[in-house]
Amino acid sequence: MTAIEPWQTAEIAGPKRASVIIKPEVADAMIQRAKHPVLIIGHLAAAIDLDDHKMIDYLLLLAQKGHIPIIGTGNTNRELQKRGYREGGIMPAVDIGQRLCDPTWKGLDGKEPYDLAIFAGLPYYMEWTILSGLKHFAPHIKTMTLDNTYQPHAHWSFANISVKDWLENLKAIIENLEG
Amino acid sequence: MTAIEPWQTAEIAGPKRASVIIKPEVADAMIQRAKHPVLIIGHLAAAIDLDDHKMIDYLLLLAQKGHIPIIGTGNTNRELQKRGYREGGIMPAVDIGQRLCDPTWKGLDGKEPYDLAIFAGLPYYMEWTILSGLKHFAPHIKTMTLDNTYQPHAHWSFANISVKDWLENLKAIIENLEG
Amino acid sequence: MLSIYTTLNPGVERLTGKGINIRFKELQSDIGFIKDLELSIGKLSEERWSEPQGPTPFPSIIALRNWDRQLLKRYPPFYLPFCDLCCLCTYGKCDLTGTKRGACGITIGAQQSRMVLLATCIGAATHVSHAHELVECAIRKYGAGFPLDPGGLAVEVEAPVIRLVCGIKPEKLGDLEGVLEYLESQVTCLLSSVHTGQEGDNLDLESKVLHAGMIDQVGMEVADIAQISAFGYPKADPDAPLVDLGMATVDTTKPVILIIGHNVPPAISIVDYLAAHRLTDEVTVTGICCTAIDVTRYTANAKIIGPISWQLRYIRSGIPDVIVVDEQCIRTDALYEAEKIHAPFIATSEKNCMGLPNRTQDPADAIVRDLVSGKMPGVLILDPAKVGEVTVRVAREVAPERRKVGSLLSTKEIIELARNCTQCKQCRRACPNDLHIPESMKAATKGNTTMASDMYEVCVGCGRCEQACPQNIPIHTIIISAASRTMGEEKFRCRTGRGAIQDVEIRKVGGPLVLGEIPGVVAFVGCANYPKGGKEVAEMCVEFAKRRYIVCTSGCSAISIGMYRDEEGKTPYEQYPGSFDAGGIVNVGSCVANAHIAGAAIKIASIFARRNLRGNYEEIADYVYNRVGAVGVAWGAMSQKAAAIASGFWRLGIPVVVGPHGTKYRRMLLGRADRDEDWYVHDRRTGNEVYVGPVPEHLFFSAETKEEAMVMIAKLCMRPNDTGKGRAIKLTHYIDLHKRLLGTIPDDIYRYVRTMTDVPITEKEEITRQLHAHDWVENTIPDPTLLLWQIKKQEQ
Amino acid sequence: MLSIYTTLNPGVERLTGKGINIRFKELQSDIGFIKDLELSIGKLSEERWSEPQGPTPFPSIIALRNWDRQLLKRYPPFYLPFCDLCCLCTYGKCDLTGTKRGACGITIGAQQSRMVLLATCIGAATHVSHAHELVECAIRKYGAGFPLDPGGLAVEVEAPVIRLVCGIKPEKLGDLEGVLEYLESQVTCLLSSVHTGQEGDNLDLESKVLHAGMIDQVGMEVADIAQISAFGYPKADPDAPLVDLGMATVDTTKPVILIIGHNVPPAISIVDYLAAHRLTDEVTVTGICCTAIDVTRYTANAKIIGPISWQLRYIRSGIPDVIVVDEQCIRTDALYEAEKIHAPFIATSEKNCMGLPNRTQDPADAIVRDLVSGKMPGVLILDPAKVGEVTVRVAREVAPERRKVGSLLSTKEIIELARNCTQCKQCRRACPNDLHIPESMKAATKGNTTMASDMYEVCVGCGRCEQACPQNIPIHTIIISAASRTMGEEKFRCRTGRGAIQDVEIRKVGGPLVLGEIPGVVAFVGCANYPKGGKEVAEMCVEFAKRRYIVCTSGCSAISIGMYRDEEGKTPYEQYPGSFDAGGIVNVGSCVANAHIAGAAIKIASIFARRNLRGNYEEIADYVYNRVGAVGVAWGAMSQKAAAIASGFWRLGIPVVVGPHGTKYRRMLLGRADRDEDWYVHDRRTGNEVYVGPVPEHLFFSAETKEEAMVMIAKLCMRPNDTGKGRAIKLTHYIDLHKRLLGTIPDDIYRYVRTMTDVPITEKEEITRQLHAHDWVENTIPDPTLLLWQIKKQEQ
Ligand code: SF4
Ligand code: SF4
Ligand code: SF4
Ligand code: SF4
Ligand code: SF4
Ligand code: SF4
Ligand code: SF4
Ligand code: SF4
Repeated sequence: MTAIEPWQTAEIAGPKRASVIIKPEVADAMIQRAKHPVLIIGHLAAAIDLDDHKMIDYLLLLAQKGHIPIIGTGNTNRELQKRGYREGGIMPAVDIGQRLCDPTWKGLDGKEPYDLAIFAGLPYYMEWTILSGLKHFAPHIKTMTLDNTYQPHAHWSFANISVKDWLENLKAIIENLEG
Repeated sequence: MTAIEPWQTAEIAGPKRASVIIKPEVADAMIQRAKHPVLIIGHLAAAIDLDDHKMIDYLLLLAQKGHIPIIGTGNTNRELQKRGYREGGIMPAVDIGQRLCDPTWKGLDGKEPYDLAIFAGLPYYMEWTILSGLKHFAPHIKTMTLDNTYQPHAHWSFANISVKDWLENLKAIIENLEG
Repeated sequence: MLSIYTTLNPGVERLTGKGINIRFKELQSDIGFIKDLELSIGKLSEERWSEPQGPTPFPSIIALRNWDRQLLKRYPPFYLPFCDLCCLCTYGKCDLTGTKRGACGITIGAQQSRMVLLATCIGAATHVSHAHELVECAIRKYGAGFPLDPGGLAVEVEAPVIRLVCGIKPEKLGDLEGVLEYLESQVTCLLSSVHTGQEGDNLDLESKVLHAGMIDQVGMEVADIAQISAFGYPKADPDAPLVDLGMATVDTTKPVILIIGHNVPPAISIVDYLAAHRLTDEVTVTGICCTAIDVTRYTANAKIIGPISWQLRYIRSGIPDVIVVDEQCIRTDALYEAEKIHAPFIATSEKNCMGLPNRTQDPADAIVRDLVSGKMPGVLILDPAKVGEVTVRVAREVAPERRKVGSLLSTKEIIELARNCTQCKQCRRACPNDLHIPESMKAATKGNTTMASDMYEVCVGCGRCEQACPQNIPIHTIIISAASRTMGEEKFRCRTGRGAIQDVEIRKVGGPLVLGEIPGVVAFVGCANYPKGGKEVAEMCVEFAKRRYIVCTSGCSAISIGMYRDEEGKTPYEQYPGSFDAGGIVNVGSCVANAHIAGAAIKIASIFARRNLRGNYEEIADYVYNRVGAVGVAWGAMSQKAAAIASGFWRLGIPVVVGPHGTKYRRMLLGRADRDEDWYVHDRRTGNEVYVGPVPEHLFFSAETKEEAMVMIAKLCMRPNDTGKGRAIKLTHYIDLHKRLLGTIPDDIYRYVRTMTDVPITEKEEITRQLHAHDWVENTIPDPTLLLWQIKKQEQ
Repeated sequence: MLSIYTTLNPGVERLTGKGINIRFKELQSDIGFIKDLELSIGKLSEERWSEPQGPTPFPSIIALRNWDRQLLKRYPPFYLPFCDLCCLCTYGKCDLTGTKRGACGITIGAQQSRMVLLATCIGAATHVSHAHELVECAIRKYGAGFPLDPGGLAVEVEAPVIRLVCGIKPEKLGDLEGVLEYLESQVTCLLSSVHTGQEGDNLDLESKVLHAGMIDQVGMEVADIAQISAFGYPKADPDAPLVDLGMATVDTTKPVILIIGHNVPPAISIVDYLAAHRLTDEVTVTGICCTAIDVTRYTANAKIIGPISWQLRYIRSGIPDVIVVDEQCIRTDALYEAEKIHAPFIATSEKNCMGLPNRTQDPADAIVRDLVSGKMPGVLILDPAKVGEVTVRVAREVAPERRKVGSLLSTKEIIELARNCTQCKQCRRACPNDLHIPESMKAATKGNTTMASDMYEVCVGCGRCEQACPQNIPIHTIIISAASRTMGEEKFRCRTGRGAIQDVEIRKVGGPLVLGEIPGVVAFVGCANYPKGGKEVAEMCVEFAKRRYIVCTSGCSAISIGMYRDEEGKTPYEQYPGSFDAGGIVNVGSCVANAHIAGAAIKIASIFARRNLRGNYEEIADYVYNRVGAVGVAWGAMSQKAAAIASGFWRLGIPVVVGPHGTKYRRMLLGRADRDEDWYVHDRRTGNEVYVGPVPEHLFFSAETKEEAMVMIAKLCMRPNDTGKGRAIKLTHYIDLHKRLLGTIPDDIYRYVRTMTDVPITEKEEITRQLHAHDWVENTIPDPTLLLWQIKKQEQ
């Protein structure tokens, strides 16, 4: 049961808590079901080692394979730029949180409201608080996190899993998207 | 997962939560391992129907089979008397909670400190708060509840189970004690 | 402290609250030039009040720390952490499980005490700020020189709590302002102690809780003596009028106004407007919660509907045509509920604006128009006079149209709705009292609404079931609809708040009480978060009145007590007199009137025992603690105010019993009857240490059931000072209740028998056996005190 | 309101705070008999202060509700619920998930706002009660007539916040008491609104938060001008002395005293005692947190050790021989930590007694004996003078014996202890900054302590890792031991608090600031709950100073800024001047000195723009909001005080940026740049509605990283009133930072360009492209205001 506790011990959520992504297919299904998903990448994605790469590299792959627009928070955009990715939107995390609560907001691309917000790479507690805001105030949108820590306020989250499992899952998710 | 949520939805506990008694043997093992257990029966035990009997009847059976002293809280003692059980100690629930926090307290029978406190039949929220007190302030004592609702602050608790499952479990526990 | 020397703008050098002293070095003013004027005005009041000043007038937050420590040594907190975490600052959340400390170093125990301090600060702030409003309002109307007169001729000791705590004797409305300043500075200072990285010792936090409670008690006294004086409420009148209570007392053919809250001026202004326009008989004024009680203290024409928990059901009944809320204990969804029955809504307090547009400055005509037309569902009006006019006019205009449309359902509708139930149990899991809602829904689908209607009495009207239901079944509405017959029979009489206790009453009962011959004072106070309905409070009340205890009551409890009838169809208020005497049921009034109950205990020390009150808190509390067998019972205590009220009683040495929900107050203050060493007092006469037994055993106790509570109440009335005769009487009640309710003779009687004269005759044999079994030896009955200096005083 | 008419004991009829008026009907006193005396003293101050009274002197809790609503309309709360539940009363816990209401009817949004109000009330209470202590202490020492003089000759507008809010002009210490009364009544009233069943509208709760913030700001000003005046701190001195900062500045061969907290009198008494006994050079006085800053304002001999987060590490270093704590931000386990290094402990505040015996009344000899002998690990002494003597004597007596024994570990010991690690990760999961402790333990077992020592800088010293470790590994001690070299190099210089800003400085920068030519005022304030160490604050500070913003700082942030060196080994304070001017780094002082930053903004309106201040809050806030490009940055905001300070800035129209932990403050106040309709102002001259773009875009913003913060700070400095030149300068910084830190030119420049003169030359091409892409049309630059009545004023 430990694995599906909040990663930061004390960040207990209330009665409504995230479902665990027990296998990559779950995440893929969500992504594929979404009409207008968005991937929100925090600055830690560029700091966390995954294999020989950084977490952000896998997220980029995911976004490209899944045709998911990216919004970089913090100073993430700089890392995206470094990697030659130029279409990234830039927006602070709290701003995105606020915008997503507005069901009429058409997204950074102005197309249509996002229906799935995928978070990754934000500081745990900040992602926790923002997902809390969305849980309560954005019933029209599904949320998912791809960090390897359990985020109780998301709709779907990994449990607290090892880096090894994480990497495997991420790879599988990316792979499945191709199919 | 719902079954191991607090019965009263909002009574969320912190990081340390009860293990679930998944089968009667678990409870029996605890009872048999205890040198000086005590069974604390709240007033609801005489109000709750179990089969053709009341919950308190099964608890009495359990106490007798397991040679466990009983303390009746609230007005439980009156019900014990009615059933011809005269050895019951009488003590308000908060008083027991407080006494149990004192590792030198030798119990109502003056024998030796209780090492296992089994709770049943208190109002859910009151049992919750008292078990919370014990969780934090009585590390020397194990706590168990035999209600059919999950009590996160105990060491062992049933999940939220149906009356049917509950009855089966109680019967099995009592039976095993005999063996 | 500001209240000691209040220095103001240029010219005024210094101005002290007690023994006032004003010096001007030089003063050029309209009327002339003054140089080196020194006015010492203190003398004036000294002359009229010869009582010498005690050691702690206007005590600082730790001035009574030693006394607190005495109490807390006997009754250390037993913690029942309500959350394992702390979330008060951005270092958090912190996990405080077991021995873990938070990021600021705090422990789980201290954290619980800190939360209690926070709650009591909120409670005290609420009463103090309420008192401030009342005093201000009264001064605006009558001037600061208006005399305080809470008791007419019957009361000489007029403001016992203020005298005791502040060491001053307020005589005019204006005198209360200095008291309020002091209270506000204390609330601020106490609240500051809650800050991250301030007080971290659990007992020091508890001492501050007690201080907050005392401050709260002063605040309540300020509020109630101000309103009694200004609005001409019954003045310590045992025969305060009986008034209508209950929904069924309302004539639904007339326009009906509903007032909810605590701060009475808007309600009074409504009553005045009606009177001025000869409309008193045309429009009915009804109230819920303390404003209800207070408006009936102003006019017996007004009707009390019920306690706090009656809000949803009364609004949904559709009876009220206009809803006026002032402050405290108001459902935050009242506006939303009002909209559903198309009742215009008027908020009247800065503290509770409810998001409404502030129309205070607008002409009444315009406001009435907007409310009647429905252009605005509600408004904020901060001028009580305008509230009076607007409310009455709107009520009269909308009533014919509204035709009392509510949300009640027919049985057919109930069945229909109940069919949507999936038996998911979310409702029951959300219900504070774990009511069997799913089961009752199942029954309802079969046309059986008895289970639903049975819940009416035990439902606290919180609405959480509805919030939880995924099928959006209007559960609470179903319950009240199923019980519409019961609702239709809610027709009772309640004695309105009499205010203070007369000196002559104190004189009469002082002796018997202190000697133990009147077995005790039991005060049923506080909110309506009952585990099994309000009936239990009424039953307890009647039981103790029958046993000729002095029963006091206030607030929501006083209302619940009135909603009960004996076999003859009489309510307790109709059956028992309102006098502060054995067998009386004394409704002092609204929540703030609680101060009079504390005041009565204090006055016993002053009037009966002739102890000095003035600034002499510790001695008086010690007196009350050791001699006055009083117990507070807050069976449905819910709020932060209730927490503060209880704390005020504790510091005065009066134990408080709460219902099972009271365990959520995060800790109990329990004694250890089994530890003999805890129960010694000093004998004032001899200086000896004398074992007196665990009396009173607890300071703050949560009972699981009514039965447990009653036995404990009887037990907690014992005091070291009881005479043999008194103790025997008290033990008789204790034993009798124990036998009846718990089935046996208690096994701890031996702890309460000091000499054989203590033994009640009825159970002599059994008790003697107990005494033998416990190697009992006879002991002396001391002149008890916890205070070392009280002995020294005798020695001198 | 009490502060309007304060009526006291018999004789004094009425006494008003502003325009004092005393009437005696009859007065018999020692010095004679007076009949019908009427003193009108108000005139005196009127004469000296010709400024007309504004509309809202001593505003009630809703007097500025309309202004608040204006702000909240643009910046509605974005809630980040920190808990899904409410546990404030015994109806609870209530589940407030989504749209569920609690048993009192409250919603999750309102509950968050209520918790914020609770926090800001605690914060405001803390400052107000601190101010109360300081004023009282100063009056005790110097009398109520002692003149207030926070700025010497350089400051004419001396108490801008008090003038603005209260509409009075305090001239003597005693004048502050009336202000304190007002503040305490407001805190009480606001706190009351938090009670169950009071305010339930989220925006009304937020409005009350803003009121609490304003009250807090007044409280801070009272505190700081009182202490500056009484203790002779630097008076608005840009050249306030540079003082030692850092553990390595302490001469460990001497006895060392450590003072922690905020309330400086005990520390000052220590310094005075040393001076009086010619011991200044024999004993070192060191401090942590605000008392450290304030004692260096009193004497440049004292040393600052570090911000709040330095408590554990400094105590464990073993350097301090005696630890004295006063109030606020003190670890509640400080006594426990002190015991571990055998350092006697002295608590000095009623608000933080720490369970210690109160020895205030005992002779110093006895206390010293008990502390030195170790008979008592700590004592409570409430008399600052006695604290001075006892502390110094104890320090000198224990120092030789103690020999600075601390808890630091050798590398060998570290390796040994690290071996016990089971890699369970509980420590990391407990660490607020998710530091890689298990990994560093693993490395340590292999003798590599670099990972451990690397954590030193980013560790906030909370100790939660140790609390969580099932193996009881002293993790924090390991970290600081591994970093002992770094600790040994903590030797910096910090400019001590200069206090207020001079009028002449305001005159100089007022124009350039309001026109936008000085790009902004950036104030780094608040606690040390940094996500990645204090270095980030210093880096931000230097960046903006370099860019010739006016940089202000205070409290723990001011200390963190000093703990940083550039390539030349200079601290920011050594590199940048202390003047309130472009490129200056202005340390105003301790937390309460924050009021001077607000005061500077207010003074710009008064001195530069000649707007009336007196009781004229709304107009001045509107002025500041629309014209003064100021931003507060509380990168490590942790406490309830920080919440209150931020709220005070918001009400004045100054946005605040916090670090990522700031999301735990339960809600942000964010604007919607994409909603054009939100960004219209009235043109005061023409009355037209003019689109001005999202300036400032946010009122309360939590940045994820330093880089994001810096870009946002630059952006938030823009104001509608900027001239073309000013806007171009501000945009240049914004664009430049965005490019450098986020890698691109921002895509929202078009929102900030009103006319082509706004466009910075450097990026003209790209910007022009953006303008075209967004169908940009030229607009006017209005004389901006949000207040309709400001136009009317013009029309007249
Ligand atoms: S107040 Fe203390 S225990 Fe509470 S969150 Fe803050 S640091 Fe943690
Ligand atoms: S309204 Fe009544 S039935 Fe519903 S949850 Fe509340 S107490 Fe239970
Ligand atoms: S919550 Fe609604 S659907 Fe579920 S059991 Fe209760 S009434 Fe039925
Ligand atoms: S008794 Fe409780 S619920 Fe009733 S009015 Fe008083 S505080 Fe409110
Ligand atoms: S203390 Fe209350 S609000 Fe805070 S985490 Fe616990 S339940 Fe939630
Ligand atoms: S204050 Fe309201 S939401 Fe909070 S516990 Fe009480 S009833 Fe529930
Ligand atoms: S003391 Fe430092 S390492 Fe330990 S939990 Fe706190 S911040 Fe993390
Ligand atoms: S908590 Fe202790 S044992 Fe567990 S990983 Fe951290 S240091 Fe190792």
